[in-house]
Amino acid sequence: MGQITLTDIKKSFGAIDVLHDVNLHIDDGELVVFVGPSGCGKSTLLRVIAGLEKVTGGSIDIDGRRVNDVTAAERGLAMVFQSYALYPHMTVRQNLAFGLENSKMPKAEITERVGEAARMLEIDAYLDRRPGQLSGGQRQRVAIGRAIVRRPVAFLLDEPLSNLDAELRVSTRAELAALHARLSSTMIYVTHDQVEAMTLADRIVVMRAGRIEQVGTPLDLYNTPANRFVAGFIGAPHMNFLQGEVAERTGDSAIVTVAGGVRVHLHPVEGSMEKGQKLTVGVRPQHLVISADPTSPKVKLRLVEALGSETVIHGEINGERLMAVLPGQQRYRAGDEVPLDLEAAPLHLFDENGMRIFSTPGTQRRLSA
Amino acid sequence: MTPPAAGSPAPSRSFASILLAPVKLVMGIIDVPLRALQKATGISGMAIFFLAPNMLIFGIFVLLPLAINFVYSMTGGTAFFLADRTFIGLDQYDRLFECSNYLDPMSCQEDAFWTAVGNTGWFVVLQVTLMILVALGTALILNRKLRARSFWRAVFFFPVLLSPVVVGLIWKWILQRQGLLNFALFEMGIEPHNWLTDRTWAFVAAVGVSIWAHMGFYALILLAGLQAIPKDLYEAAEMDGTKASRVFWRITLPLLAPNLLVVVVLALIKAVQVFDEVYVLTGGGPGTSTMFLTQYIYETGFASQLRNPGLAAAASILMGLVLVVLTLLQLGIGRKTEPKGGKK
Amino acid sequence: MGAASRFIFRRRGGKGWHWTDIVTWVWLVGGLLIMFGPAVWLGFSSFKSPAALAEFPPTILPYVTQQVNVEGYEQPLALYEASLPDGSTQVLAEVRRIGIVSQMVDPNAPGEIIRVNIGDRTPVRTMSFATENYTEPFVQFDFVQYLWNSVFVTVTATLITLVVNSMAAFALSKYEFKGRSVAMLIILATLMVPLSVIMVPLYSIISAIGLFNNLWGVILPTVATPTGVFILRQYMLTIPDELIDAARMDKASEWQIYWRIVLPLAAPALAVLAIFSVVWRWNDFLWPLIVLSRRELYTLQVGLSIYAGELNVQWHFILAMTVVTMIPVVLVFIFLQRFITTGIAGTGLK
Amino acid sequence: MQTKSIIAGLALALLTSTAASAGDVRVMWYSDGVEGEVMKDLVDRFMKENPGINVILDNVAYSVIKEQLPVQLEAGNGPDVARVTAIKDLAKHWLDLRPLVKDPAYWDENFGDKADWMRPDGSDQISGFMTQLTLTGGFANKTLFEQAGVEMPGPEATWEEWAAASKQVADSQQVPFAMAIDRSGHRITAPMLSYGVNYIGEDGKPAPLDQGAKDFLTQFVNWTEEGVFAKDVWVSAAGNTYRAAAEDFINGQLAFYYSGSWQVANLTTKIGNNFDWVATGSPCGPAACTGMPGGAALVAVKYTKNPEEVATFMDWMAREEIVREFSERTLFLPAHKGVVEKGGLNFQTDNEQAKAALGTFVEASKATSETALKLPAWRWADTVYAAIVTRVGQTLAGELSLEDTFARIDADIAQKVKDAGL
Repeated sequence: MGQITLTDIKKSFGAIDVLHDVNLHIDDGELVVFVGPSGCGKSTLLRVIAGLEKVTGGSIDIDGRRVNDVTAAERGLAMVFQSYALYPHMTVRQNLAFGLENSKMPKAEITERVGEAARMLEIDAYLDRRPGQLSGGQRQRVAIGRAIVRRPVAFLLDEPLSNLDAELRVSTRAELAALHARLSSTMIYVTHDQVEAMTLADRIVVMRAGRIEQVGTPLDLYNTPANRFVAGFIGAPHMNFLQGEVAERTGDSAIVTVAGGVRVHLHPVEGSMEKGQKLTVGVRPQHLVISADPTSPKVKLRLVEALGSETVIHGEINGERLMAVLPGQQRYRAGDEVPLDLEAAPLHLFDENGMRIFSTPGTQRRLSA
Repeated sequence: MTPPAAGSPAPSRSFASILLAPVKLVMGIIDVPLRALQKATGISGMAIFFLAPNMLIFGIFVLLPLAINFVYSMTGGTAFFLADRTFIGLDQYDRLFECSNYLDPMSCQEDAFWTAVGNTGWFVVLQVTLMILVALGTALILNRKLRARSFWRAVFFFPVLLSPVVVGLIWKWILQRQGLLNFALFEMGIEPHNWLTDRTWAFVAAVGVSIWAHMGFYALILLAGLQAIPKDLYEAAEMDGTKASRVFWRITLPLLAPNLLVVVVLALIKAVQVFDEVYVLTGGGPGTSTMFLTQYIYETGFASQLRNPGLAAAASILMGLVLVVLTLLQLGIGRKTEPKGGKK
Repeated sequence: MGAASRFIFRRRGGKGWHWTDIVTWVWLVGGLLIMFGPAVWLGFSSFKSPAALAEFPPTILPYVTQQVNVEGYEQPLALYEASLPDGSTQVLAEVRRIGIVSQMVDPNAPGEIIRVNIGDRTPVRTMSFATENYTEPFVQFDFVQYLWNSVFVTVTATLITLVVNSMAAFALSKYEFKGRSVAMLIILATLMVPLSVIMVPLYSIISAIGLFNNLWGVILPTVATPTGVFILRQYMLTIPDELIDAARMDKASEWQIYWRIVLPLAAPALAVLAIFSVVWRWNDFLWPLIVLSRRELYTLQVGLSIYAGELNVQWHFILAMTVVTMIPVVLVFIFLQRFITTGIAGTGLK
Repeated sequence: MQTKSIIAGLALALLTSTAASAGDVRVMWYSDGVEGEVMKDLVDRFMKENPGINVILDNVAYSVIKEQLPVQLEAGNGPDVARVTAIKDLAKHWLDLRPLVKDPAYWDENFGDKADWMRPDGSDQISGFMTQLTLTGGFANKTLFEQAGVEMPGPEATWEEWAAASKQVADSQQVPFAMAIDRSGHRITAPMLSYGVNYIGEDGKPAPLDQGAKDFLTQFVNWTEEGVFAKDVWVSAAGNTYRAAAEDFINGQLAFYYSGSWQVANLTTKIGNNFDWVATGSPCGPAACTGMPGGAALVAVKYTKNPEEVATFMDWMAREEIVREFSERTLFLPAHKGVVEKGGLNFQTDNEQAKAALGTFVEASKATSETALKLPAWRWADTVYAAIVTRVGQTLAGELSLEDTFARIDADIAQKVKDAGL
């Protein structure tokens, strides 16, 4: 129950193609998060799965049954909308029961299911209120409740946390994770927030411009982003990218020059790298450290953000911008010049098309001026 | 309204649900065949279904008459029914347009038509301008901090509820020579005036009375617009020490613009159609100074024993052309102001 | 007045009169007089006798000349205040008038006839409400029948208007389909076709399909109002599409979405349309007058027009019946007025 | 719920549209005063005497008779019997009662002289009868004349004499106007006839305005400009809309008011005891001292499904005693020869002025000119009336010069004749 397979899904609105040949298989009980910048087609893909939009091409299978021509109501899915889409003129109870009444369920069973969902979500105190009388968090629970009572094959959640304030978002996120664990049903979750994706997902689907860029577990994506886009999208603050060129390649070592002359010594290296090849070096801000060696390349600080537990510095090195997260509290100020180095830092190298050449935590690395 | 405790249903609900039970039942029954229909036609088929009853009625009682009118305008004679009428081509239009000088209605064969056109033009310009000013003033005042605002709102809206015939009658009794106004003036020692038989004053009266009758509606639209302007804009202006007049010109008016446009267009359309209340008030007189297009069409086509439905139809087609221009204007504005519809 | 105005107007800043306060005050009080005054006067006038209605100078309240029964005279006599040649004034009853001389008697001492020039006497008048203006039509005129017809036309037309227009507005605001913009264009274009322009062909259609002298002939042509579709559609555009998606996910059919989701949510706009529809249909005059020529089918507005003859109009009855017909509209307005502003505010007219 | 009511409504609609059961006689009737009530009494009595016939009296606004009845008739609809004023125009729609009534000779005898007014030219059809005859004529405010010390012109006085005397009264008594005449082509035709006007051309179609017409209209316009005639009533509408000046007379604002016999009841109630007034008959012109006859007829409609019942009803209504009663109660002048000749109508009013006025009108009817009697039976009368009223109204409002007025009147009439396709 709850396997969803997308094969060569195409969708266009008029002349505009919104989805290009999307292929994806979602396993039963999996929590898959679609993530990507706004306009990437993730919501459309969700609506296509829901049956709210007809596909232009390809096929959707739920539990092995092709559902292209099955209406939204009959696909057995439930959806939680970004705006919650609670019926404002119905009480919470009626909101929860509406879908069940439509499928002609006996009254007693409706009452039971509504009660059960309400207890589970701790909204039983508000059952006779209308959505307008509830707080944002309560509405959100009702929206989830409305999906739960349906006991759907799979849950579709369209940015369900985006209307909550930051604190509530964190706690609700945790509850959602707990809920998933408890219901163990398939969930497809759409968000533009990579933190949500990372914390919730069994697997993340990163999308851009109607295409799937990469599918994988959160750590897969973090550690081995398939391309520059995924690398930049996953992880906060986002990865530093430095334009470079292969200066030397000998055996399993290489030297890449970046940012106007800073040399990066790599060992071992994989993949095809030839001398003179242009590439991009990606390094996460967390992986930059202050060098004890005063000859290390110096970064000129433009801004220092002291967060207490860590310090984020924004700097420039030969005109290229760079960001680093330093542990603890630092006494730097804007204008200071700080020597930086890579220490035990995984590096990600991308070719001119942005595709990954390799990324490995085991590479030896050192910066030199 | 405090929400009732969990579990106990709201008391009003049970009453309403009893009331709605038969509706629910009927709607439920209707739903059965409609679900089947939906299955057969899909969701977009249902759109046609929802549109159909309106379009059907609309087609029979609005579009078809418009089309017939077109045919009428090409026929002659006094007969009423199309079958008894003779085809005469564009003669009726020729007759309407037979003029030696278009600026002087009296030089035209159908001088009444051109007089009516001229009167309608002036009326539209004057009435719309003045009415919007008055409505705007009323809206601004009603938007102030007033006690009993809903009472005042009702005061200004009240005439909208009256039938045009009643409006015309009331004002006729006030304005006629032996009317209330002259009596009041007389009591105050001011020379009474024969308002409705003076060409200028009768026109002014027609404009004034129609403003009286319709202003409240437009004032409410404008008031709704004023109330939608965020208060913090005014607070910001106050912090900047902006002068009240400047606040009006630079904040209120620009933010009210969409409402103003709607009001202008609706008022224009209504003004072109002016008929009933003025007809009762002045009968189109003195002379022909308050005779408007609609009255001309009505009297030529229907109300006189020597009617000429073909001529009236031709005049109405010409009027329709003018209205189409206004429609396009409305559409242009509508496109600009209406919220985005349909799918994302 | 002072206390009342202080209650009504809160002045700007609370101290001193700003010029805008004066403008506001003048505007409101002037508005009250101009907007309400005529209708109040109409109400009082409806209680005037035919003679008092024709009278100039007009009075605000209905007055009649007071009459007394004087001993020795069969008919009651009219009372006048007469100035006598000796310069005194006395209240006398007029026995008869011959030319410019009025023969009068003192009601308390009816023996002696006093001759007074008619220019020297003014009638003694009392306020009197000619309630027969109301009661007589109620008797002669099938008031109950007309009322029923009016109510039937108004209620049926309003219900059909609401259902049919809201269905169309739903289709035009929430669906994408071929011909949608054409339908919208047609509806907007006819927003401004006045009845008098299509009256002749409409009349022939009505008589061709046998709706002449039939209340449905009054109802049907008015129910597909473009204005209604327009108002409702503008409002429905503000209902989030997600709600409809949610309902579709909840296994609601399109019909259910229409009547269980969209209709309740469009309630403010429906209320506005309902108010206008009730007012329009109730006040409809020209069209019912054309379609209905049988007594048992008359609506109130047509019914009261029978007092307009070829040569004379019986204004006293027309006025009284006009006041009666205004009452329901005013009641509807009083009870629903709060919807009017909120509804207009929300109909996307902004 | 709506669907149910729609179905119920449709069922009801079907029922009502086919409800014209056998034996029904529908009468479309308009009222200027109490005649609706009188008619209701008579109809009730008729039904009591004729249990098989159900007469339904539809009281309508006059505008329905004027504007919608013609259209209904054209469509072959309409009531079974109607009280109408455009009796000649619509003559082709009337039912010939000759073969249906009990005694056609009675009809010819008593209503024959007006039968031409309501039948197609050249036929001997009996279409119905005049419920009332009207005659235009003047009313004078006797009290004003007395107060001014001006002697009222006698029975043979001319329009000029009346104008001069009234002007004198108005000036002395400070009333706004001396005279007024209703805004109506029919009304103004009376003085025009006295000035020797003939509208009817040799071919039976309208002739261009003759010198008499131009003379009177010129005079009328001048008088109005001088303030002798009240301008208000003539400029207070466009087109050929009818306007009465009765209110001014009732309020003592006029010395002389030219209207007609139907005003008697109205003036009686509204003037009451405020002043004395008299009917004067029609003032004289160079050619005659005529008023304009007119009136309303009760006619049977050709499209009736129950001609027998209609004839029975018409026969009953035309009975001498019924006509007499109707006239006495409504204060209308009867058009029944027998009733008129026998005289002694006991008009039901205790107002002596009203009785005297009615007497004056009966007397004045004898002075009605030949041309005047021809006009009601002339198909183009309304066309001419409409053109005159429309254009003279504009002239008085200052929109047209007299010369243009005459040209426009002729052109308007010619256009209408052309429109009619004859």
